[in-house]
Formats: sequence, C-alpha cells, structure tokens
Amino acid sequence: MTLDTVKHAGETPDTEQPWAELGLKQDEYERIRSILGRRPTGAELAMYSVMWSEHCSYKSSKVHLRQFGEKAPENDALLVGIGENAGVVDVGQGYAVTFKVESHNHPSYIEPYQGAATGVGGIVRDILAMGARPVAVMDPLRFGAADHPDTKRVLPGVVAGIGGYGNCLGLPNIGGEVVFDACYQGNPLVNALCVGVMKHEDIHLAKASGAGNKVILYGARTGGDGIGGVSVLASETFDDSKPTKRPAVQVGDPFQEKLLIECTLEIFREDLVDGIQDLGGAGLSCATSELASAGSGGMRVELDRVHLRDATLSPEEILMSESQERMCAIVEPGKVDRFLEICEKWDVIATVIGEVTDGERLEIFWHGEQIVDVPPRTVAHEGPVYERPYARPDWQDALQADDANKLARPATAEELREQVLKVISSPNQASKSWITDQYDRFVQGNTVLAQPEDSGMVRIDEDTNLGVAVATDGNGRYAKLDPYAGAQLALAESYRNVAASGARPLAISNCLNFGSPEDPAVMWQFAEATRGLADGCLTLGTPVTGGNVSLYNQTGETAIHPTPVVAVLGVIDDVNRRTPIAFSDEGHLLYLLGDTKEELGGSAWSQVVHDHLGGLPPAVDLDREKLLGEILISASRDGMVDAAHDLSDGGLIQALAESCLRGGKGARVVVPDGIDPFVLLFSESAGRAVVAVPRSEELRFTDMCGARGLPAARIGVVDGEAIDIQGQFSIPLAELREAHEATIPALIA
Amino acid sequence: MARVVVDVMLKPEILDPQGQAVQRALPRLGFEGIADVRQGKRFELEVEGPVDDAALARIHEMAETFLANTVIENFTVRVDS
Amino acid sequence: MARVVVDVMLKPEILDPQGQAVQRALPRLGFEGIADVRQGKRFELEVEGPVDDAALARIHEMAETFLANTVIENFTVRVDS
Amino acid sequence: MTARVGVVTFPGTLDDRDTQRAVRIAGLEPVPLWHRDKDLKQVDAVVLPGGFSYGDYLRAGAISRFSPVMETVIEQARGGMPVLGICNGFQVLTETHLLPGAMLRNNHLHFICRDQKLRVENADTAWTSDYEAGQEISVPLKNIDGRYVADERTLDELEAEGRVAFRYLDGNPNGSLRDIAGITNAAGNVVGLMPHPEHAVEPGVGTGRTDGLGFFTSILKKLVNA
Ligand SMILES: Nc1ncnc2c1ncn2[C@@H]1O[C@H](COP(=O)(O)OP(=O)(O)O)[C@@H](O)[C@H]1O
Ligand SMILES: [Mg+2]
Repeated sequence: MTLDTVKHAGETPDTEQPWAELGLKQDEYERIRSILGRRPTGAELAMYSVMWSEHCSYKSSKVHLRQFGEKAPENDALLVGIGENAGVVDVGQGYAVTFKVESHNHPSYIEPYQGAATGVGGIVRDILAMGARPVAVMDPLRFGAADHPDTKRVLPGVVAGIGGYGNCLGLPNIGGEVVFDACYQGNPLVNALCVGVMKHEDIHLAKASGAGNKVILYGARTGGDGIGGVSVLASETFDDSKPTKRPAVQVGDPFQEKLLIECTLEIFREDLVDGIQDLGGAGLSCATSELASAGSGGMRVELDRVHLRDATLSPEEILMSESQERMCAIVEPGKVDRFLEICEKWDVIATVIGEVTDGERLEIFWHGEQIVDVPPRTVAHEGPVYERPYARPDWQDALQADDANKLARPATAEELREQVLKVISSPNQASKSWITDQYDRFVQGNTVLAQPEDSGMVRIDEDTNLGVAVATDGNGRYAKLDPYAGAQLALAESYRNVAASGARPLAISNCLNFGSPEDPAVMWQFAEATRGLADGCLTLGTPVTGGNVSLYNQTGETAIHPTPVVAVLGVIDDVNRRTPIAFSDEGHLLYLLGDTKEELGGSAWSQVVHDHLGGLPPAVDLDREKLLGEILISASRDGMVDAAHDLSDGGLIQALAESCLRGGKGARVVVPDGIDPFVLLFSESAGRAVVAVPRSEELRFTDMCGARGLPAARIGVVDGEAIDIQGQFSIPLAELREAHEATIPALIA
Repeated sequence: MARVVVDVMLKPEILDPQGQAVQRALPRLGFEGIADVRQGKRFELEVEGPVDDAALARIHEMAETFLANTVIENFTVRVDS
Repeated sequence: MARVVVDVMLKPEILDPQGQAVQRALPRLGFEGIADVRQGKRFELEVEGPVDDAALARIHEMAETFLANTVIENFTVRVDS
Repeated sequence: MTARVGVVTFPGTLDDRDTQRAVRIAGLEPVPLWHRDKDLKQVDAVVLPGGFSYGDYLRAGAISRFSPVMETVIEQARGGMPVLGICNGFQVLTETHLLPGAMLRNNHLHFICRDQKLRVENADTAWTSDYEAGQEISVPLKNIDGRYVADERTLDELEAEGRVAFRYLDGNPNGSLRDIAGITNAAGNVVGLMPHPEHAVEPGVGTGRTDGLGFFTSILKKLVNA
C-alpha cells in the first residue's frame, strides 16, 4: 500500500475516504476538507475523526458545560480551572491539590477487568500530568440489578480491575459508591477519581512552547490497543450483539504505570519539562495536537521513531493507538540527556520523536515523508460544536405526579421494624465491605478516613497535619425525577459528606453520565442537570475544576437514569480533628440537625418496599446546606462532636445503623413530638446530619446551633447493644450487622 | 480417567505485561537469546468417561465461554496422552 | 525462530484454589463430568538460534531457577512444533 | 548515635516511603537502598518493604530476588545482619530461600485489605524483642498472594524450633497453613511476615493504632544496645 502523503492527497482530491466508518458526519468531513484546502491524508483523517468524536471533542455537551465557567463563583482557591487535564486548588501552606473524576463505562462492560483497570490508569495519568503526586483514588460505580446474572460477571471483574490496578500503583482507595439499578444493566457506570498533591510551583500544563524544544514520548511501547476505541466506543451506541465488531481492548500494565509515576516525579523534581501531557483516549493524536494547540508555535513529529510493540502498525494506527502508560513531554534541548537518564534509571523507554517549531502547523513525518500538515487548534480545540435539540420528555409530568408520599406505609411498629431491616439489607443500602476490602486503603501511610466513612481523607503534610477530604455522590433516581434538582442534590450530598468529616469544601469535579444526546429527552436531562449543577456551585461557592462527560449510555431506546456524579474536595487544617461516623462512646447525645419533612420521592424506602420511582425528589436548600456545613466544621474544629454522619438515601435509620455498627455501640432514640416515626426514620429530606455530642459539650453545641438558626433536635443517646426506637421497636446490633453485611457476599461472591 | 489440556494465551496483538516482565529479566539472569516471552494459562481437566468428539465439543464450548476471555484471549484444547 | 513451551503446574499436594474455583463453577454453567481442574502457567519462549540440546539445557535451568518455584511447582520443557 | 536501617526500593515497591517513616518514628535513621546497587551503604539492618515489585508478574518476589542489592542482602543476612521482609519483602525472602516455604494466591482468590489481629509467637527475634511472647497485636493486612505454604516436614520443624513468629487470630484470612502470618530463620535475624507493621505506627492515620511500632523499636534496641 502506498503511503498517503500530504503531497499525494493534494494530487488525488477525489479519492474515496472512509469518513463515515470512522464516525464522522458528512458535514464534518466537508469541514476538514475546507480547513485543509484539500482532502485529508489517511493520517489526518484518523486524527480528526478521533479528536472530533464525542468523547474527545465534547461536541454535544460543550454549549452546556460553558456555564461552569460563566457562573463560576468568586474563588481565589482555584489555581487552574477547566480546560486542563485536571483543575488545581490551593489548599494552603503552599500546597495545591488536583483531582478529577472520569468515566470508563463502555470499555468496562465489554471487558470488566481491563476496562476498569485502564480507567484508573487513565485518570491517574491526568493527575500526574499536572505535576502532582497521585495520593488517592475513588471509584463511583453503578451496576444493573444486584441479582441479575450479568452483574455477577461485570461487578467482580470491575472491582478486581480497580483493585488490581490501583493496589499495584500504591494508591489508597479512600471511597466511592456502589449502586445497583436495573437501568444500568447494559450500561454499567465505572467512574474513577484521582487526587494528587503538589506545591504551587510544581504545577505543569499541557502546552508546547519554545521553538527547538524536544518532544519526548516515554512509557510503554505503542501497540494496536483500542485502535478506533475512542470513536467507536464512545460515539456510537454500543451494540453487544456483534462480537466481531468489538474493537481491540486496551490492557493495562500497572507496574509500568508505577514506574511512569516515579520516573515522572523525579523528572519534575529536577525541573526538566516545559509542558507535559498524558496519553489517553486518542493517544498520540490527542497529545501532539493538544500540546501544539495550547502552546505557541508548531510541532514537527517523526512518527517512525515511536517505539512499537507491533512492527506492522501503520502510521494511522500509531496515531490512533490507545496503548496505556505513555506520556509526552516537551523538554529543552539541554535537558534531554538528563531526562533520558532518569527514564533509563526507572526502566522506562523514552524517545525524542520531534520538536517544537516556530511555525503554526502540526507536521508529522513517516520515514521522511510528510503525512500530516494541520493547524493543531482545528484538531484539538476547535472541533464541531452542536446545539442539540432538547425537550422536556412527555412522561416527566406523569412521573412527578406519581407521588411516593401516597404509598402504603407500615401499619404497625412490627411492620416498621421489618421494613427497616429490609431497607438496611437491600443491595443499595447494605455494607459494601466485600468490595472495598479488595482495595488497599492503607498504602502511603496517610489515610485518615476511608470507607465506610462519609468522605475519604488523607494527610498531605506530616508536620502540620494538613489534610484533604473528598466525597463523591450521585443519585440517578432523584435526577430522573428532576434532573435540575437531582444534580444539586448530588452536589449537596457530596458537600455535606465532606463537611461532616470536618473538612471545608473548596471545589468540585464531576462526571456526567447520560444516555444518547441525539434523544431530545436525554439532552433536556443533560441541560437541566448542568444548569442545576452550575447554579448550585455558584450558591455554595465551590467552582467546577473539571470533569468528564459520558454519553450514549443506553441500550436501544432506553437510556440510563441521568446520573451526574459530583466529587467535592475539602481541606482540613489538622487531620486529628476529623470527625468519624462511628458512635464510640456511651452516653453521648444524639442530635438531628436540619428539618425533616415528608419527602419519600426517589427514596430508598420507596424502591425497596414498593419498587416505586415517582413524585419529586427532596427539596434542595443550598443556603441551609452551607449553614449545616459551617456548623459541622466548627463543631469538628472545636471538639464539640465525637461523631457525625450525613443523612441521605435511607434516611435517619440508615445513618444510625451505620454509625452504630461502625462504633459497635447501640442507640436509644426518642421520637420527637409532632413527627411520625416512619417519616422520621425514612424521609430523605436534604440538609440533615446526625451528630454525637459529649454531654460536656452539649450546651456549647446547642448554643451554636441556636445562634446560627440551625434546627437541632435531641433525639437520643448512644447506649446499649441495640438500636432502640422507643415506643416502636428494638433491633440488636448483631441482627442489624447480619442484615447489613450478608447481602452483597450472598449475591455476588 | 483422561486428561484434557486447555491452553489459554493472550491474543498476539494484546499487551502481555507478565511475559514482558519475564523477558526483560532474563538477560540479567544470564539467559540470552530469548526474543519474546508470552505467559498464559494452562488448565488440566480430568474428564470422567470417554473423551469422544462430543466430550471435546463440550470442553471446547467451556473454554470459549468460561476458561478463556475471547475478547482478549485465544485457546487450544487437546487430549493429553 | 523456534518456540519452546514451559508448562508450570502446582505440585499435586498443594491446594489450587484457582483450579477448584473453576471446577466448582462448571456444574452451574451446565458442564458435568469434570472430576478435577488444576490451573497452571504456560510460557511460550521464542528462541533465537537453534534449539539444540545445549539450548534446551539452558532453558531447563531457567525454568528450574526462575520460571518455576520448585518448592511448590513442577515444570516441563518441550519444543513446540 | 543511632542505627541506620536500609529500606530497599525495587521497581514496583510501594511501601518504601512508609517504611522509612516508621523507621524514623522509632528513632532510627532510614537509608534508601536502590535495587541496582550492590552497596548497602553500611546500614546495620535492612527492610524489604511491601508492594508489587516487578508487578508481582511471574510470582510475587520472583524477579526482585535476582537484583544486585539482593546479592549483598543475602550474603549479609547469612552473616547475621537483621533483615525484615514485609509482605512483598517476605515473598522475596522465601524466593531467595533465606526463609523456607512459599507464598501462593489467597484461598478465596481476592485481594484482601483489613485490620488483622496477630499473636506474636516468638519475641526473641531481632525484630520482635519489644513484644511479649503471646502478645496480641492488630496491624493491616493487604495482599492477594498471602497464603503461606511449606511441606509438612518444614512446618513441623518451624513449630518445633519456635520459628513461627506470628499467627493469624480470629480467622485465617487467606488459607495460610497452620495460620502462619510470619516466620523467622533459626538465628532470629531474618524475619518475614505478610501483615504491615509500618502502617500501624501513628495514632490518627491508618488503623489509628501503633501496634506495629514494636518491630522498629525492637531493632533500635538491638542495634543501639549491641
Ligand atoms: N462535566 C464536566 N465538567 C467540567 N469540566 C469538564 C467536564 N467534562 C469535561 N470537562 C473538562 O474538559 C476538558 C477536556 O476533558 P478531557 O478531554 O476528558 O480531558 P482529558 O483528555 O485530559 O481526560 C478537561 O479540562 C475536563 O476537566
Ligand atoms: Mg489528559
């Protein structure tokens, strides 16, 4: 086959090209022709097609994501905002923290182990590329019905993949989520988050500047992994029925990634790079065009210098390969030798593949012949933007009218007790330790809080005890009932979780998991959710630092519940002041903070007891969330509470059960006057938490709540070996533990 | 009882980090001249009853659906003698 | 280039939970009549140069000192044809 | 003057910095050692920390065993230098035959991370003298290849000579024979165990307990009083 050079393309304008097979639309192909003033070469077509895929170009979501910048709250903590590999937040004492959550949904359905593993690998490289040492990971996961046979295939594979990769990298897993719902049956959601820490001066950006600087590709050899994966996997509705069309799966090598991390950190320490970019989706196409586009000048790459695992790869394939564990750095000529030396020390292959030029084009050569000559911005940053039509679905009104508050409630105390046990042992509410025990949460020796705490917390400075906390939350059921409120509830819950552990929320990242953007109903859900999230962040003062969008999570006509997952990052000045969820001391007083209203729409109770989804989700009051957060943070700082647990799905009873089981102590609860015990236990009103207050602190604590106007009701005391709801029922801890812990192993193990 | 062996190897185009780690270690141990190493799995099945075509067909199906992950692996089935 | 295969299996007296897990799963998947399953490793070595007795002796040594841990594993070396 | 404890970093080692921290907290001087260097920089003792050296590909510890640093470690360990292998380090020690037996995949086939109760069976080794024989401690366990096996004769010999240094309590987490969590060589200078004492040396992080500190204070006493 003859090489399709730029010259050749100019001479053969009428050659048929497989743009449709590569996922491009007719008008997109025409646009490429008009940008270049000729037909693209095969290599150029490969680059444009992957970079203009939904996954890389955000073409359907961009117009909505803009709000995150436009409505961004004033916040001087934000050092690097949206648009880089990950946002960076100032956490004080000269430290900066970067974090981001990303999806690897489709690959994890095809090959659960490798899909999930490479999802972790990818997000870790994003964090590394910012100049940070990765210090923790989290994994928000969603699967189909817990008792569906395919869940038995997908879940153990995903969990083993996340553990297999993360454990081998030495990154503590400090939290995540596991949710089961039939809507995710053919579209499990595998989101992965990584947190990294650096000093302010160590921040690195993905840009190529300085003519004459060298472009170095380092890490694993390039093979035929996931060729076309980006465009085929992320842009088209996934169809399992044609195994022959399955694209090659990427296989991760966590050992190689660990070397890459240590090697890169050593390179940063010696200040050897000007710009750096990880290779993820779209591989070299993405890295070279993004680096060149973001920097000044152009770039020239000799593609034949790339170290290959498979010598038969064509230049197009090399450009599209998604081989894992690779990075691309821009290095001054005088520093190249030292750079290569450090790579050699860590057994990492490194090759100078090109240099920054003073031109404006990205030019790629194959054995001396030019195969790419493009303006890099048109590939990386000026892809197509769609204003997809959206419309409130016609079923939304009926769904909201189907009020969960009207569902039959337990008639007797005995029935209430039964329903409590049923909810607490349901797959979504049950203990997830069978899963989380497969993750190393201790490595690095800085873990302060990990599962099953409200947030994950790590110490980042051993001398001052400065720490950061992260929580991730999302509730697709709420978002299905009302995507605007659902996104805000995810934000509120995550914010509350961080505050409950004593950390001050600073900024957020998010992963927006939705169905097909070509369906106006899905697009409406997306528009509503992004608007809700942007408005919410403005009110809470927590800017969006970055995130990820995963679309086409649907099977046939049926989309998943809209599932915005929100990660909130907080800071705590002294990790010794953190607040755990465990009730560990008898006699401590239990206070319920916030207002409990009759809010059962989308609740765990409505799902478990009635298999029902309808009505409205709990009302959102972000000012109240903020106030609650301030109280929880002050209480932690001043030692007024011994334990705190946020209330969310499952309501008060779920929080009590978790805190009692964690601390091995019971609770005696008195139902306050004027509230129905069922509503007290199961309502999911937002803006609430339960805290355990030592008697010596009671006055100080209630004074503070009173002065700030936060409702605080004394509902009982830590005591005994049972949860005893007075006048209703009592459940011994042993029975509760069995109910809570046996479910997941019985279903999955 | 007859023994049937199922060998499962990663497809050639799929990265094999384990095989690579072994290969890279060999020169350090003083073993030269090994150009490539691939590491896979070997299953030894003790089969009750005769290993006729029907039994082999079943084992083939078992390998395809269960022992190997055909997204990334190839396999072979053979009777051990 | 010639291919030499090294098969490494756990010694019979050592518990093989991987093989057992496979065996236990088989009936559930509808495969009956497999009395025992053992899971081991298969290494495919691409050897440069002739695979003569000297080369095989070296590979045998490599298997003994490196590819297998003879405290728990047995191995066999054979030329693939 | 305090003693110098070398902490080896192989490619893929994870707990090297944690081990250095534990050594420091105990009042010793941690000295990083690199797998490619034969030179042990005149340390008084060596810790082989946990992790996935060489990805644990092939077998846990199998490739690291052949590194230059191990040549010297093996030689000096035979000469009496204290060596502690934690998790992956223990696996390296069995692969080098400084300690008998081998480590296999957990019987339940999963990675397991938990706070694990142990009994210190032998408080006379270089690394356990600060504990009482029979003392129960809790330290994190986190591995997938943690099942200790050896033939019956070896196991009997270990028992008879008091060389089972640690045993799992409250349930065997991985199918290790005779609940063995760690062993020592006959001289008591080379000790290996699967659980991670270096992750239990500070209140407030990790398990929140300091049950693992005794390993490092034991070696401090031995080296500084020696
Ligand atoms: N939901 C979102 N919210 C905020 N920023 C987002 C979101 N989705 C994507 N982004 C931002 O868009 C940029 C491009 O994303 P992406 O191409 O996924 O980055 P990368 O390739 O480095 O993973 C990043 O800065 C990312 O943080
Ligand atoms: Mg990136």
